Amino acid sequence: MAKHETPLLDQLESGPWPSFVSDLKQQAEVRAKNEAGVEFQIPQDAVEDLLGVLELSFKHGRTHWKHGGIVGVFGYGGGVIGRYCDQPKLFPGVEHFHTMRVAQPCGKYYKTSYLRELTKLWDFRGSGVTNMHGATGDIIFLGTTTPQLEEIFYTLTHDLNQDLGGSGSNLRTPADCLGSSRCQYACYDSNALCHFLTNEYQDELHRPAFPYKFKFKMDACPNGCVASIARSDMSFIGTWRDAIKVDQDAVNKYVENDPGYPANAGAHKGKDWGPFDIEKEVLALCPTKCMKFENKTLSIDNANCTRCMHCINTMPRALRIGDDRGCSILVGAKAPILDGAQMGSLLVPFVEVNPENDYEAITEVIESIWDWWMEEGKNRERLGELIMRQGFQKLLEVTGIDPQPQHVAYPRTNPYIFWKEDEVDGGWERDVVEYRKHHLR
Amino acid sequence: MAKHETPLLDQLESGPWPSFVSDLKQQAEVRAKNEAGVEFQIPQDAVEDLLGVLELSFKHGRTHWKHGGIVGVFGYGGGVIGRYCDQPKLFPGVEHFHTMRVAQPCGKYYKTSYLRELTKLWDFRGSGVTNMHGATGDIIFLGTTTPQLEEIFYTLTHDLNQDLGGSGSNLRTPADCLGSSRCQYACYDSNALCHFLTNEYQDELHRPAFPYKFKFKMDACPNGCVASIARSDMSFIGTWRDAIKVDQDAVNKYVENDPGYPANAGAHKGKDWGPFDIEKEVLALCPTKCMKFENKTLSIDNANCTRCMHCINTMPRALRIGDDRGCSILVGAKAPILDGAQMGSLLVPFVEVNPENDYEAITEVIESIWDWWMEEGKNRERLGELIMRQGFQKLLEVTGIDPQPQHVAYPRTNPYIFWKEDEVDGGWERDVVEYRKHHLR
Amino acid sequence: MAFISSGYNPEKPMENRITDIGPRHFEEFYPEVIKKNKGKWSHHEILEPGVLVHVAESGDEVYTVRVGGCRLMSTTHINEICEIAEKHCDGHLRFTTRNNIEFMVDSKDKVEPLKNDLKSRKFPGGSYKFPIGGTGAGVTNIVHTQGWIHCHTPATDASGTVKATMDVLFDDFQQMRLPAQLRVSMACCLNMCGAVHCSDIAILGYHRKPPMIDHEYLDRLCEIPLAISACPTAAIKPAKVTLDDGKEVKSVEIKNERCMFCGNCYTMCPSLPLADTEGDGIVLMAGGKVSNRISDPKFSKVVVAFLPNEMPRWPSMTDAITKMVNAYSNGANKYERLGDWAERIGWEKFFEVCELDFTHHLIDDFRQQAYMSWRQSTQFKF
Amino acid sequence: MAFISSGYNPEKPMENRITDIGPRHFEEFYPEVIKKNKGKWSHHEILEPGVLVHVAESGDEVYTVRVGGCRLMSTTHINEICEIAEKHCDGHLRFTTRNNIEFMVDSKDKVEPLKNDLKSRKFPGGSYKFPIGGTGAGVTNIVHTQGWIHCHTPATDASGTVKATMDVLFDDFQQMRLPAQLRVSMACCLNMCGAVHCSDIAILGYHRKPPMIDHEYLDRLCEIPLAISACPTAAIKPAKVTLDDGKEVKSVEIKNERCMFCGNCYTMCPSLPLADTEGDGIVLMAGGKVSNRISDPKFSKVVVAFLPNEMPRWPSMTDAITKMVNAYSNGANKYERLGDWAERIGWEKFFEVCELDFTHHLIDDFRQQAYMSWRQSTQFKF
Ligand code: SRM
Ligand code: SRM
Ligand code: SRM
Ligand code: SRM
Ligand code: SF4
Ligand code: SF4
Ligand code: SF4
Ligand code: SF4
Ligand code: SF4
Ligand code: SF4
Ligand code: SF4
Ligand code: SF4
Repeated sequence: MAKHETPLLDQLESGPWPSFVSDLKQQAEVRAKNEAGVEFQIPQDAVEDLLGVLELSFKHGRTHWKHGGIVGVFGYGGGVIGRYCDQPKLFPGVEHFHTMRVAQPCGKYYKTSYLRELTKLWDFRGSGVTNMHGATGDIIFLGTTTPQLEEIFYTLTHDLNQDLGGSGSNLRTPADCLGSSRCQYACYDSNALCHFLTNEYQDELHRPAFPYKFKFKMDACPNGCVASIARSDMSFIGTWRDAIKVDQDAVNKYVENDPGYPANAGAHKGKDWGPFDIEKEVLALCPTKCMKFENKTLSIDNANCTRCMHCINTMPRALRIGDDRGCSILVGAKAPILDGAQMGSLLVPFVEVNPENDYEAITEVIESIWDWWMEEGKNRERLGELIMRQGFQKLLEVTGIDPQPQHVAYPRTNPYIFWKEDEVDGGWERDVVEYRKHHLR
Repeated sequence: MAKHETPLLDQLESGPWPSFVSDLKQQAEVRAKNEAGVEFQIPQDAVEDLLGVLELSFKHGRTHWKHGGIVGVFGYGGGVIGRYCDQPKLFPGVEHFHTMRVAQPCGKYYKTSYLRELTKLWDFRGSGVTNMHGATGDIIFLGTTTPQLEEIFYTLTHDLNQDLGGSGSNLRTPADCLGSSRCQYACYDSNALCHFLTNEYQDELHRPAFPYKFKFKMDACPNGCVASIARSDMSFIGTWRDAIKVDQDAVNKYVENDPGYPANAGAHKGKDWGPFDIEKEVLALCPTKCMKFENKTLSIDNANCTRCMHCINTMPRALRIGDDRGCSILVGAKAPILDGAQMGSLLVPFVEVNPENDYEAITEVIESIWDWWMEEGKNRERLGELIMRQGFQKLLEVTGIDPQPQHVAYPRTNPYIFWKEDEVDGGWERDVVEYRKHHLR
Repeated sequence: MAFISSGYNPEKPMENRITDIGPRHFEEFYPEVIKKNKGKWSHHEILEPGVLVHVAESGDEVYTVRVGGCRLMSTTHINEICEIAEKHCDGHLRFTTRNNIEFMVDSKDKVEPLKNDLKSRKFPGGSYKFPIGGTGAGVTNIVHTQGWIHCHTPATDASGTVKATMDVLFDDFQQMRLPAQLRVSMACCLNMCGAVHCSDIAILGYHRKPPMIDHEYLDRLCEIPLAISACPTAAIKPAKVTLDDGKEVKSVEIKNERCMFCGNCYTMCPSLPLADTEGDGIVLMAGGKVSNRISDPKFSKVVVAFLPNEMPRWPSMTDAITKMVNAYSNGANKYERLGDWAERIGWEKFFEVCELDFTHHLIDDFRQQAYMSWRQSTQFKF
Repeated sequence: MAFISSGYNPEKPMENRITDIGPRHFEEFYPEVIKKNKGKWSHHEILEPGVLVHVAESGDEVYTVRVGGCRLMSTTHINEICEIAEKHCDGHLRFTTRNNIEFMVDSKDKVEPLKNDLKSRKFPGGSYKFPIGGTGAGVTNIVHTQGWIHCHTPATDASGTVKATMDVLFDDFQQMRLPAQLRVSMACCLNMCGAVHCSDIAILGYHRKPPMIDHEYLDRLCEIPLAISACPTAAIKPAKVTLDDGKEVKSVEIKNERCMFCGNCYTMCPSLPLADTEGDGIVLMAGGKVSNRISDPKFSKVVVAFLPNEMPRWPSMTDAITKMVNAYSNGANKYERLGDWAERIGWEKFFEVCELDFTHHLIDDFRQQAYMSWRQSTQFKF
């Protein structure tokens, strides 16, 4: 029998979508029964109390968690979020209920043997409740007590060959789309770049030296499956510089409505949209109208293509990304606080993604940006805010990148140009007396 | 022989476009000769000196005019711009060189008898140099001395039945497109509205009671021939609410390339663009794609038409504006200083333009806005800046206009909503002690 | 509950310490067929909702069955996932960027048994443990945040609002009848850990009452200058306050009319709680996107300024969402994202066809760029 | 030069004073055919560049011949205009909103004599007095401001730059070969009396040196607080300054790096002059429009950050303008305004085809909305 009555939560057990309430209840029961004979290092009824406190919130319409204190593992400035219940008497099992962020493997592929090691550890030393995964990408262990933190870290590093992820004013755990591992659209190996940067910058990830958090995300093509442009201070989005590769036979299969060639790889199968119409569905929707289909031949004016992916997505068996591949780097995305949300702004139109030289071209950009931000960024100022405050020009200056029209959606609409003294003939110092000779008062 | 050498200006006498230099020179000569025997009330060589000082500016690359002092006619706070030369020794003829703004007739139609009265007065009491017209719309008398101001005003009002225009923190002289006087697109009589408001608000025009300048402009249709949306604090743009009127026979004449029906009334005659193609030139360019041409019949889904004028402009003999006519009011346009330029923002989607009741529906909006701006506007704060500072909501509140999605291009992207206390159940006062009973520290 | 050491010695924290090793290498975890064909994929097809095949240049195929993940997940549930993966997939699986689970098999005949197994598993309350779907032109999992399950600043619950929403959108999770993909996201406060600002539909927890001030404790628990500077609207000032017992303490004063309830001060100072039963609730946003396909990525717009927290199923919220999804589904063109549709028909028509009220709250008044969202045109629909 | 009184008595200014009578009533001035058919026009046609016919429902016609007006105009010139109007048009004429002159006749046979008369009139230097044109898909008159002829704040001349530009664009004034109308505007300082911010092509005078400070006179001639508060970037501070003669005066100090040369302080205070031979010059903007046709009105964008004042014909400026007009003319679709064309091909292509340099100055860094002009997309052309 449940420790707390949860009439409101119980109503979330019905309905088709997996019920987190049912799952928590099953977990509570498993812990209560403890058939595996686990020597629980935190209260056995933690999950019962978690349900209890959540029910109370459902009743009150308010959270019952307090600010976390500063808890963590020795030498790391992140990876743990402290959390305490504001009704510890009622719910002692969750009085301390910290989360740990465990760095996820790039691409989020798993072997079950590894997952089972994780669950075993977490049953033993934590609540057995997780997030798979956190919004940044980490594996989230949800709920343990302070004394367990070092123990868990020890086991993770010694037995699981596994480190914590980021939190605090650090580099956060980078995240990626699955990329070339299983996607024909990938312009670079996002898993490899993500893994490399995560390891290259372990120090930045674990030891807070930044003004605020900093996030990397890798989308291996402009489809943006890890939403990097919305959620990362630095977003690496795959692209190419040469021509889209066209298989004309396959194009015609689409045009002929060959069943082996469903439009958009079948993504629209749930409704009858009528036969595929290349004019209407591809050419007319191309944002630059740079395609032609004449005499059964599709031609693309690649100089005017903006690589939006639409035609490729729509006819994936006929069109392929080009061969001269790399990525664009966009910077500054962030959530709304304080001055409003930002999406990433294009900083590097194209850069090679080259593991052979340890992604030199990319780490150069990263490090010049960090140097600037660490020098100039105010406390709790995200990169995007610094760019807004000091100007995009400044960003170009510190990264040594030439201004290009690609940097803007449109040139400035105001003529308020801050000229620098050395750009203006004769400098700024002038003699008003001399001036007054020609211009009486 | 010219008083001053003007080698630089002389180069502007060549070339096909009317040369202002040639005109000034002819004027200088006319004054020098004075065949009409005018008893010039300001220096006869004023125009020579004007050429001289301008030549000096061409040499220096700098202006030679100083700030105007406060000059004007008794009881009026505007209509005159003071101006003094900063090299009076060299150019005594333009030492004092004030401008007077003479209110232009709406629609800018003239009888020559009237124009000749103006030129006579101006030859007599001023430089004989004008702007036809100033950027706001006034007839500009360019260059006279302080003692002449009252004299000119007296003659204007007594003999020419003519008043000055605006300057200073006043209502400025309203301006309009020619409207229904000669244009089939006019949705209201812009000349009449312009004249009415100019006279209705003579007090606001002549006696500075505003925080800063305020401009009205009237475009009788969305083509915007007086650019009101860019240049007036309050812009009255004609529109209609019912269906575009279609003459199907005429449509087909266009389709058949009948020479009596040139596309866009012949505006593109200078180049061979090929035969008129209604699909490409009209339907495909309609911003809302709300038109169809089938079986020789043009149909318009008027509920989705945004009255952009394109189809009407393109086939003016076939399409006519609707019958339920009025205007939209947009507010806040202004030049860039201080916070950047603004275009007018839509405040009143539709209002009737009714001379029968003295445009009551319009004057109500004007006056409620003025009340607010005069109450809240800071010194030198344009209406647009006040709206930015206090919010568009505030503008709706003071004008009593219901918020409508028509007011926005898109709803806000940030959720930073400033709720008011009375909108929130239970108000804002809360008891932290009571709260702490449920939420321990 | 005896304490059992992992081997860690608190006396000598640096002894044998291993740090900075990062995550496990992804290659360890790739299924065989992935490892072999990585970078050499030819094309893919969504065979039916939730079932994809990717075909390699080599001719190899990998079949993926995607199932809904309710990302707040117990170890028991994870173990069950492992059990399935071991049974069908050689012990491999992956999670998607939207917290779905993907089971991959390397030949077509393994798909049906896997699907049947997945479909057969339900929780006692009747919900699916592993609903198949979430692909193509449909609704997939809602990315979301902690809510009342773990965070101290939420204005609503995350898992609860998500469960309520996914139940009403469940058909579209298992179908692909929409004009394009429709991404719903959820964040329980303005910190927006779900980065919902670029979603087709976004559920956002929002406070509407200025913070209470716990004067008695404030100076003891908070750094007053940090709290003050945290406020984006400069609503907070330092103040001296006399408590009921006559004691004078340092504290702060809040200009309530300047507050837009962002909670940033509370993040810096626990003595400034905002949460309130009536004050807190939901903001709905719509029309954002992230992909660069056809149109540029774009921000979501606020379309419903406030809905109360109605536990446990937030019916007003799910109702408004349903209206939007239906209107979109009826009105948009093939391939057209919700925001592109709204822009094409005009936001005035969006409110009309979605049967949502337009209120003054939806007009931007935050900072100067608000201006750009007003209508500088005579082009509008009546 | 004896003073002659108008009748005004300075001793008794209110005697017989007439005020607030406004402008003359427009109806006095309408030509007969206009008065008769007002509000009842059926349609119009541009017969040839500069010549329009408007046909009324009554069948009446009015033929309009439009000629370039160089709006800085002497009374001598106005009298000549009157002479023409009296000869051909019953003494009526009008000015357009862009300072052209329109001569109207009520029957077709009156058009040729009028045209011939107009064409025959030239200034001694060779320029036309009354060039016919300015209609339809071409270039019309440049709206402009005072410049060095009368204002105290210009950074360039108005009439001079306009004459130079119209001379190079003259063919397009007399043709209608462009994709759509192309409106050039000119303003000689940032006050933008020409409201050039929404023009296809805008010529703008701009300073590039912070004000000099005339310490000796400043406090005597200016209100220091007004000068300080006039500065949009808060670059000006009050200061005490010791003059060469040892006298200490109140004055101001300017943080030069914060100055963006707007001249607003100079507007408030004549002791802060900015004008400078090398510092001053021209900014070119492009791509704005005012009409609501097809696309919304839009702001012009800065496309050339600076060109020096090259008197008397500003060749670098006219060269850049010519390049834009030619590229537009070659590249745009029928009915497409310059800004719509630039947006369609992308601004990166605009700079390429117009052969203009893109420099860091063209990236917005003024206030927060600058952000919106950066590129938040991977869609761009190489
Ligand atoms: C598995 C996953 C990547 C991963 O590393 O985990 C993934 C996988 C694929 N995406 Fe994605 N996308 C995934 C998240 C995303 C996201 C991110 C998000 O929603 O947070 C986006 C951006 C969404 C947005 O714009 O708001 C995304 C935008 C796309 C698009 C662009 C669609 C559009 O109309 O804008 C495509 C192209 C397409 O659908 O043809 C695409 C295409 C694909 C393809 C077809 C790529 C491929 O060839 O394998 C994959 C299967 C599509 C499908 O499910 O229908 N994927 N895709 C993610 C699955 C999430 C889920 O569980 O539902
Ligand atoms: C766990 C997680 C939400 C989740 O349910 O998944 C989370 C949870 C918290 N976030 Fe977050 N953020 C999480 C991803 C995000 C994201 C999404 C992302 O990374 O893609 C964002 C938006 C993107 C961004 O970074 O801008 C995000 C933007 C914030 C912010 C606002 C930052 C800003 O610059 O505006 C805060 C406020 C702060 O840092 O004080 C914040 C703060 C917090 C805190 C630490 C609350 C606080 O103020 O102390 C939350 C702790 C909750 C708890 O008790 O467990 N969190 N946070 C996510 C991290 C899991 C992981 O490591 O995988
Ligand atoms: C005479 C004048 C009104 C007046 O009260 O003085 C006028 C008269 C006409 N305009 Fe205009 N427009 C006049 C200034 C304008 C302006 C204002 C400006 O340029 O400062 C605009 C807005 C410009 C902008 O968007 O930047 C303007 C935008 C239009 C349009 C929209 C064109 C477009 O492609 O966006 C039309 C429609 C058309 O051309 O078919 C139009 C159409 C017309 C028509 C055809 C209306 C009619 O049926 O009579 C008139 C003759 C057009 C022609 O010249 O080709 N008129 N027209 C103005 C002549 C100025 C000049 O001397 O050149
Ligand atoms: C004469 C005229 C220019 C012209 O050559 O035609 C003019 C001339 C001056 N304008 Fe203007 N403005 C003139 C139309 C405009 C317009 C255009 C319009 O009205 O359509 C604008 C832009 C629209 C607007 O109002 O925003 C305009 C925006 C300014 C500004 C900036 C106002 C702002 O809010 O940013 C100033 C600065 C000021 O007021 O201190 C200004 C100030 C001035 C002053 C008074 C200079 C000053 O700071 O003292 C100029 C006197 C010049 C002189 O000595 O003759 N003038 N001014 C125009 C008035 C003639 C007329 O009455 O018909
Ligand atoms: S972002 Fe592109 S490469 Fe990555 S998974 Fe999505 S579609 Fe594939
Ligand atoms: S990728 Fe996009 S822009 Fe390029 S051709 Fe295809 S649809 Fe057009
Ligand atoms: S604004 Fe409209 S009504 Fe006025 S003149 Fe221009 S086209 Fe005619
Ligand atoms: S007026 Fe504009 S929106 Fe309306 S039908 Fe014509 S082209 Fe379309
Ligand atoms: S969105 Fe806010 S309430 Fe929700 S987890 Fe993030 S910080 Fe906590
Ligand atoms: S909630 Fe936000 S706006 Fe309100 S006082 Fe706190 S920090 Fe300021
Ligand atoms: S734009 Fe500037 S310089 Fe030119 S007339 Fe107007 S205020 Fe004077
Ligand atoms: S010119 Fe403008 S920015 Fe520079 S000091 Fe003067 S007011 Fe400030």
